[in-house]
Amino acid sequence: MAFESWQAFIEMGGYGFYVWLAFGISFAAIAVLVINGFGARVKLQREFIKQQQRQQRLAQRKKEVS
Amino acid sequence: MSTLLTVKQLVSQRAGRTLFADLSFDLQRGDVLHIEGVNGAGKSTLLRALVGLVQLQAGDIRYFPESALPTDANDWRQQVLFLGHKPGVKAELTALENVSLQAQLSGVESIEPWQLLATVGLLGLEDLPAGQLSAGQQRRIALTRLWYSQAPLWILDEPFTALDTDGIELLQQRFAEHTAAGGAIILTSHQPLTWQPTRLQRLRITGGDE
Amino acid sequence: MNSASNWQAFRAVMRRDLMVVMRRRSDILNPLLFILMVVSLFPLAVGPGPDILGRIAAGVIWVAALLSALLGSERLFRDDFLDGSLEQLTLLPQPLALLAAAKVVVHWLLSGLPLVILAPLCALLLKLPLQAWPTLVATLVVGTPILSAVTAIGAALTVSLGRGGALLSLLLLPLFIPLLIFASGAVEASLVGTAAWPQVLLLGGLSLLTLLLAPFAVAAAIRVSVN
Amino acid sequence: MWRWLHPYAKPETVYHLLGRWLPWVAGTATLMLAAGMVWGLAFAPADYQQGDSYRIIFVHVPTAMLSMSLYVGLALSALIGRVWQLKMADWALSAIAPVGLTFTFISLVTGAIWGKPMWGTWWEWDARLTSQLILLFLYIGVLALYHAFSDNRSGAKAAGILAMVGVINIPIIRYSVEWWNTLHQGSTLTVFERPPMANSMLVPLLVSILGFSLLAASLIFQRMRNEILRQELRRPWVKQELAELATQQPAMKEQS
Repeated sequence: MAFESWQAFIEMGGYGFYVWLAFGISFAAIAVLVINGFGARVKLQREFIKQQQRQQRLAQRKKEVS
Repeated sequence: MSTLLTVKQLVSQRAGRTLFADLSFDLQRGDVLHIEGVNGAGKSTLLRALVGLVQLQAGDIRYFPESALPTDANDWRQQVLFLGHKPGVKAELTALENVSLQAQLSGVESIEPWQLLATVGLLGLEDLPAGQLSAGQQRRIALTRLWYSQAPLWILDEPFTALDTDGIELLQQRFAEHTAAGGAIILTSHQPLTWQPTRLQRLRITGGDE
Repeated sequence: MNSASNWQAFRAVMRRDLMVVMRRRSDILNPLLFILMVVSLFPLAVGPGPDILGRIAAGVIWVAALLSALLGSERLFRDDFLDGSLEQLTLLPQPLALLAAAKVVVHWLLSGLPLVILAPLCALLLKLPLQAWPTLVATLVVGTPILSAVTAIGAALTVSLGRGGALLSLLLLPLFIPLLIFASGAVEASLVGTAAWPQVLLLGGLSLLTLLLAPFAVAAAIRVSVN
Repeated sequence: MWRWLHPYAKPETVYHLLGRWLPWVAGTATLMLAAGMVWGLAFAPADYQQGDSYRIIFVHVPTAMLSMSLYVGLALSALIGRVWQLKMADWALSAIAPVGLTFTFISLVTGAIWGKPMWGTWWEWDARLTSQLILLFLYIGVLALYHAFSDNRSGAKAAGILAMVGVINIPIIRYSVEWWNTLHQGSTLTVFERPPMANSMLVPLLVSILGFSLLAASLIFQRMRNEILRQELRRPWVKQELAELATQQPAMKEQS
């Protein structure tokens, strides 16, 4: 352990603001990337459902015509 | 070697939609293949795929299948003439310049541009910039290629678009000459042909239906 | 079958492009006027003192050149794409990279070369000390071909999109950074009295490399765009 | 002329393969990252010159390294896609690019933050930071081009060509920026070029590098799976896959 107390750990020898800012931004950016990846999947599912509905409408129209 | 082209089991999907699947046909010398289908059925895609402008999902396209020589890409490109929707006519250049530059690009040196323009009925408009001509007249400039091209296979996407009845008549006469001389034509058209080719094949693309 | 040799097709493409642009002279003139105006904005913005102007002159001229290259680049393939000439080019038996090279050469003749001729005037306006003029012209001579070739890649990639403008700058400007650095570095070297030829030579090498490789990238990009 | 445009690798197989690997890779990545970060932040000794501010190195260096190699990977997959007509390689582009962009962004921002206590300014035109900034521009260009196409396939191909052009340019850019930096006598503080490190710092750094690499891999796997689904949306197996997922989340279904 390089630090004697929690307080010292947070302070980082006076550089606490910079160190924690750097780490904070880094992991926030990664979190955004991960969430975005899951979001894309959800969007795909929505698209898929829409597509199915479109197909159903098309099939229904065909039935009506014939 | 009378077979110009064989096509086997072409599959095309665009934007997740199946345009056609398992499409196969042969084309002999003297054949006319009329491709029919509603808007968006994939007619243009098919023609563009035949000349390699579009990559299809699967299938085999073979020019001169009976030829013993290995036919590399440059070989077939000289044997095929493709005219798409867009005429490829430069609006800034005159009709005359367009015709002679087009011929130079296709490697034909000995043409009579005046003669060609007279043939397609553009006499008197030779030195006007093509941009000032109507769509049908621009189309006629592009179509002059059919009068000097030595390619046996013509692939024409909607050749009759914007042409008047005289123009359509003229073009069909040229088609008849070409097929009589042992050439073959693949074309798409919404209008029925008024001319009856001796060997006409029809291909209907339904498109979209799975 | 009489098909054109590669050289004939190359010349035919060049002739057609030259003729087309000659009918639209404003397309050549406007980017040059643009450079002239950008250059004359700087004395107004930072003051006409020769010490400041002389120091930033090379940089300003080069930045203006980059921007003007972007300005005209959209038209490089746009008309050919819209009227169908581009797809006819891809169907010719000749290698597409060669025909693309012909278009790049024409583009350089009508945008790069006038820039070289215009350079002394810009240098004059910006009070660039006389000893740096030859270097400035030399960097423009060897640097503008890079500009034309790389611009052609970007223009070919975005030609089918219809709204290339801002996107094109986004793609191309990072690629121009080495050019900018070495060219203005060379002029600066001759300003402080050290040898500028290493940078000019380096630029020449880069220029050759770019001219050799870019046509293939342009050809590949055209094939994607006409798809 | 003849050509057989057959799929070399079946997307379905790759999709399921990636799905099987993903939890393991992501799990290991989390463990390694946690270990690397805790070790680097709390256990590694302070630097005798820079004190504790140097601890930013444990994110800055791994992300900077990966941002470069991911761009090379991007260009490589584009090259493979072109040469062997492998559509899967084309798709990989859209999976790699956002990850590379994020890593470049992180390395740039952490570099700037690290620079503040060292140089006294948030931005210094230091050679390394400048190169990183240009790399960010290159990534933005590739992604912007990809998204500008309405057809994903053309977009991937076009962006691939741009990535290949960019990767040839990267060494030239690096060299030019370094030359420019020495020419202008810019920042001489060699924050980023450090003397050989003591093992007590080097080992946690290596652990972090490994952790970030695995993180990049799992992010790419996740995005690649999405991309396969998007490209193959009409295939029966995708329909089955998505239908299963839709029934697992009934709330989703009502929403749309």
